[in-house]
Amino acid sequence: MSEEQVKNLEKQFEERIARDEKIEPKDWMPEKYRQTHIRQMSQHAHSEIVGMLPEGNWITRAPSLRRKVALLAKVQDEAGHGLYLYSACETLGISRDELYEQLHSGKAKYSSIFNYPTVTWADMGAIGWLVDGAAIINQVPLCSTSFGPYARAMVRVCKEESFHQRQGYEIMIKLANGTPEQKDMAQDALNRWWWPSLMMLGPTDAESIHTEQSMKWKLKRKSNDELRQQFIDQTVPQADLIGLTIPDPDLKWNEERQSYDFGEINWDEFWQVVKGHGPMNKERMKARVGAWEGGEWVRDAAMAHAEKQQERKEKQAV
Amino acid sequence: MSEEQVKNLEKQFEERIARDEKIEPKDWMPEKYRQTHIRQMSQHAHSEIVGMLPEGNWITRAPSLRRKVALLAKVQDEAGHGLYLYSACETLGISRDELYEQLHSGKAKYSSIFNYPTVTWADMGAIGWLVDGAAIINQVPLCSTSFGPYARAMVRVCKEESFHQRQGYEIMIKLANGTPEQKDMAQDALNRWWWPSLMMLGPTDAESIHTEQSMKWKLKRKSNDELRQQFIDQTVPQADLIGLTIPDPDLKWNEERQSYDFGEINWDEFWQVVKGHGPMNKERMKARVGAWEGGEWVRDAAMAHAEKQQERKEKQAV
Amino acid sequence: MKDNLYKYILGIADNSLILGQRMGELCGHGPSLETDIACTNISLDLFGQVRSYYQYASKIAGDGRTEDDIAMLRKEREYLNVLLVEQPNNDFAYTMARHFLFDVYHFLFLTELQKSKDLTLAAIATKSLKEVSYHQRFSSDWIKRLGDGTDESQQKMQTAIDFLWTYTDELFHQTEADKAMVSEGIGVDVTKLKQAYYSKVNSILEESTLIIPESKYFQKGGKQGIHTEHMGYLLTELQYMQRAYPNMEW
Amino acid sequence: MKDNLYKYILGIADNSLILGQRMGELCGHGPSLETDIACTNISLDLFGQVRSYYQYASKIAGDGRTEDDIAMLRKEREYLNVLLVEQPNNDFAYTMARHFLFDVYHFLFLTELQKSKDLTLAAIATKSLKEVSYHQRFSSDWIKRLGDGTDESQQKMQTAIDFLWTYTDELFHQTEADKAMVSEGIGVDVTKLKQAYYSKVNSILEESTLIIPESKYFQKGGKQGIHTEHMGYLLTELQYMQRAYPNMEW
Repeated sequence: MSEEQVKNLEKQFEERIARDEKIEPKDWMPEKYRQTHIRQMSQHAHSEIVGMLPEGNWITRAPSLRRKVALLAKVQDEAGHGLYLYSACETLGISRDELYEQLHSGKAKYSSIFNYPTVTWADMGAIGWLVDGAAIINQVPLCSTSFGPYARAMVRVCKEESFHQRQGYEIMIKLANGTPEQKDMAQDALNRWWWPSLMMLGPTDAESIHTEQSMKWKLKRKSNDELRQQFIDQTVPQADLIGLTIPDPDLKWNEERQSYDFGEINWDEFWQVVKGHGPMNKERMKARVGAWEGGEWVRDAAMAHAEKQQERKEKQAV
Repeated sequence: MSEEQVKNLEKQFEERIARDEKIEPKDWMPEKYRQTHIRQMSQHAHSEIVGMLPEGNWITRAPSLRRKVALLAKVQDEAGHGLYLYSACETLGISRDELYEQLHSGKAKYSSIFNYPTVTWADMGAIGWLVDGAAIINQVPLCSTSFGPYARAMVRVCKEESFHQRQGYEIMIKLANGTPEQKDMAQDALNRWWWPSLMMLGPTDAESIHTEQSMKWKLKRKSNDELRQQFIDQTVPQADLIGLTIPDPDLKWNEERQSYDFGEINWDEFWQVVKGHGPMNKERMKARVGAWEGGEWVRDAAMAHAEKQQERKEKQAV
Repeated sequence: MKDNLYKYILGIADNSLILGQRMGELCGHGPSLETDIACTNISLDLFGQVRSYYQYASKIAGDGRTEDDIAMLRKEREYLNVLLVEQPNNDFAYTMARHFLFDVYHFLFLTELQKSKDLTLAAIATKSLKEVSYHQRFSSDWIKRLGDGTDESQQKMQTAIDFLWTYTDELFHQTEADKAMVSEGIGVDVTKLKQAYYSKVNSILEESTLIIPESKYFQKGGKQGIHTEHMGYLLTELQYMQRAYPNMEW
Repeated sequence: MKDNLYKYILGIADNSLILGQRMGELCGHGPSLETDIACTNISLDLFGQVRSYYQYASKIAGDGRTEDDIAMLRKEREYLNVLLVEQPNNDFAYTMARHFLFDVYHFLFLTELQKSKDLTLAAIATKSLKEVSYHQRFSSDWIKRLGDGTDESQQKMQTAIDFLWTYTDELFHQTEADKAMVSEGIGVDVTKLKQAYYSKVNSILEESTLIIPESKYFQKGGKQGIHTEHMGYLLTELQYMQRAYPNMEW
């Protein structure tokens, strides 16, 4: 293709997006669009999969059968999200094995929040309430992103996430209204998850890359700082409602902005965790790589069995 | 050596034993004596080592620090017994590796009692009281057996075992005098360990092999049935004293014999367990073989390191 | 009667509880995302069943104990599950073999339990049967895949089947509560399921090119609350929160 | 003062408790009978120390809680051990590396604690020091054997050291209780041990032909009761009997 032809295609492509048309896998797209989507969608998929671990940590110890069932269902949903996000990636011509390889080698990232340990049962509440809460704020705009498979996956993901978020908040309500020990447990979880949740919404705009292009492709509609403010403004009243205290002495309602002012985020910690030195980075990768390598003989067997079955069928057909 | 010379040596050998002289590793001995001692001492050693597992099972869950310390010390003693019994075997020209190989392949036996699971904390009491109790009855006569290293090892073993036995009984006393739950736990343990402990003293005399020869070599002084009777007569009053009931409806004091009559032993169960089909046979072997195979690289490294050190020393000497 | 019914329900429920707990351990650690989802789903089904049973048991007991009290606050010696379901997830072959050997029984059992005169139990059975039918398909498929897969997988599956085989016979042991409930037309006579069980199991093993074990010796004890040494550790986790924070709501 | 002393004792005791528990897990599963005996012995030493500390803590608290209550009935967030000691026995290299990295600290710490104005602590330190001197020799020897052994053992030991290294820095963090006790002449200023620690550790690693890790990033949290996910499981076992059978004597 001549350079001009490419330019022309690119123009048409950008116009389609501007008209809010969906891009489908078979459509022509710029290589950078493809790569950016693989990167973002797989990062999202990996986050779902790695995100199963901190919650999976409490399945065997859930305090009641009802909570155990709900937690299992939630973790299953996350695996499901992972599954259709990987599928969406695969429509762009990359295999699941390649995606796993990127995760396991550290080339691909996943949400840093999952590198914190789940220390008490209340963390199941805090994760649902705060982490899923922040995730929704990140993801809702993606329901109308330009790439069709991603947008459609996001509609389903957001619906389920919002259920998880309510479920998490409900755990916190129960604890906050419980015995003093339970209330302490809830407050402690909020203390530990608050700042990492704020960091989840990404580096400050000043340090954020990819933003302009992403805006154009509708991969992003608001800046990280705007999303963070939205999250805070939404969450603080929820904490107030159940009598928990946000662990930020600088947090204050700003009448003028009609928004909360808040304290400084420890970006050193953020970058330490992103770079692989968070409390649980090594353990998370060990668990994922361990599952993958330990399961190789199983996948090989399934493949071998399928081939044998196929051969038998063919022989019978002869 | 001529046949006559051998006969002569054998005669002298038997006379030495009859005079209560100790046979030492460097002394001449009939091959069968050597083999019998390797078999019995290694079986004894293996029993100590495998016997660490059912008790080891409660170390992390011991109910108090005092009990945890005592249990650790006991298990350590058992490892120590294993160690000097293996050493005694080695004096007869067999290596520890060969002995392990016999254990792991199932060629060598160990006491069947260790193929029962330790289900509750009270089992730590019952094992000390009953299993060590029965072991002592088996072993005390061995303190004056003919083979010197075995006899000397047994003196030490018996001293420690008798400490363990008291310690076990003391656990039972505490439980029997405790809450109803604790008393139930103690009774339940006695119910489960009583019959296996009786079986520990070996098959009935009618089915027992090796006995005559063993008597001559002082490897045995009383028959299995005599030892069993001794164990029962000694243990029943101990149970009475702390208000526990021996789980045998046929148990009755026989005024004439000045001994207890007791019910029939389920020898089918005995043979099932001896043949490797007890509740924990597979698990015990899996644990031992797993430790051995899993530790191979460690032992190899230790060897390699020692060789390197040796080489360095030699080089320096040059 | 009440006491026997209560014990009878526990005998059923505890199997699903302990098996569900074992499956729950795997979450996020399975050999593929699809198996992770399936195992989590199976665990979920089992805990769902468990809740119905214990809620009913709680009603029968009528002493104020809730489903959670019954599930999580008994002593080890009071759990009545068969030894099979408490066996650990040594590897995926063990996990699937354990499940398969239980599923075939579970399916036959629930099919009969549907006819119980006790309408609550019959209703739980009917609801559960659909789920268990899927479990059985899932685990049977994996027996076939691993049995008739690679040499390595075949060997691993054979090892698992051989190991777990000795725990199958206990499924067909009748307890006192069983006998009482059978005579009331409430319980299932498990002794009558044995033939259909081994016939089904054997046919799948054969199809999977696996050798049917020939052991004459079997293990038992679970139904009397005498468990293997694995059970205690499973319970430390299952019960931790209820023990550490007694009498609280979650 | 009382509160700080109590916390200070727990900070010391919890390290030995959790490490002792980890060593106790290995009983009967070590690579050789000799190491089994040594590991059991070390566990025994540690629990012995633990009892002295908690008995003293119990006296200081003066609220009727016994050594066992303090050892086994706290919530996870109330255990103050460093993260290092709770790391699991992944393999024998991890076990020995964890022990070594703690022993070198432990030895330096107790040497200083002997000079404490608190005579009980000083006496426990003196008694423990003999034991810990043996622990340090034992674990150092294994670092050398495995580091300078075969290629496989060297690689395993290097992996273990690399993994555990990030938990070493926390040993030298001062808590509020630390500061208060240092100012009273009771506590040890751990910040002053750091140099001697790394100098000793590094020299052993070098002698063992191992690479000294160069991480700039370290983990912390244990001293504030924020533990890794391994801790919860360790506690389910440690606490099981005390939780399941409350207020009983054993």
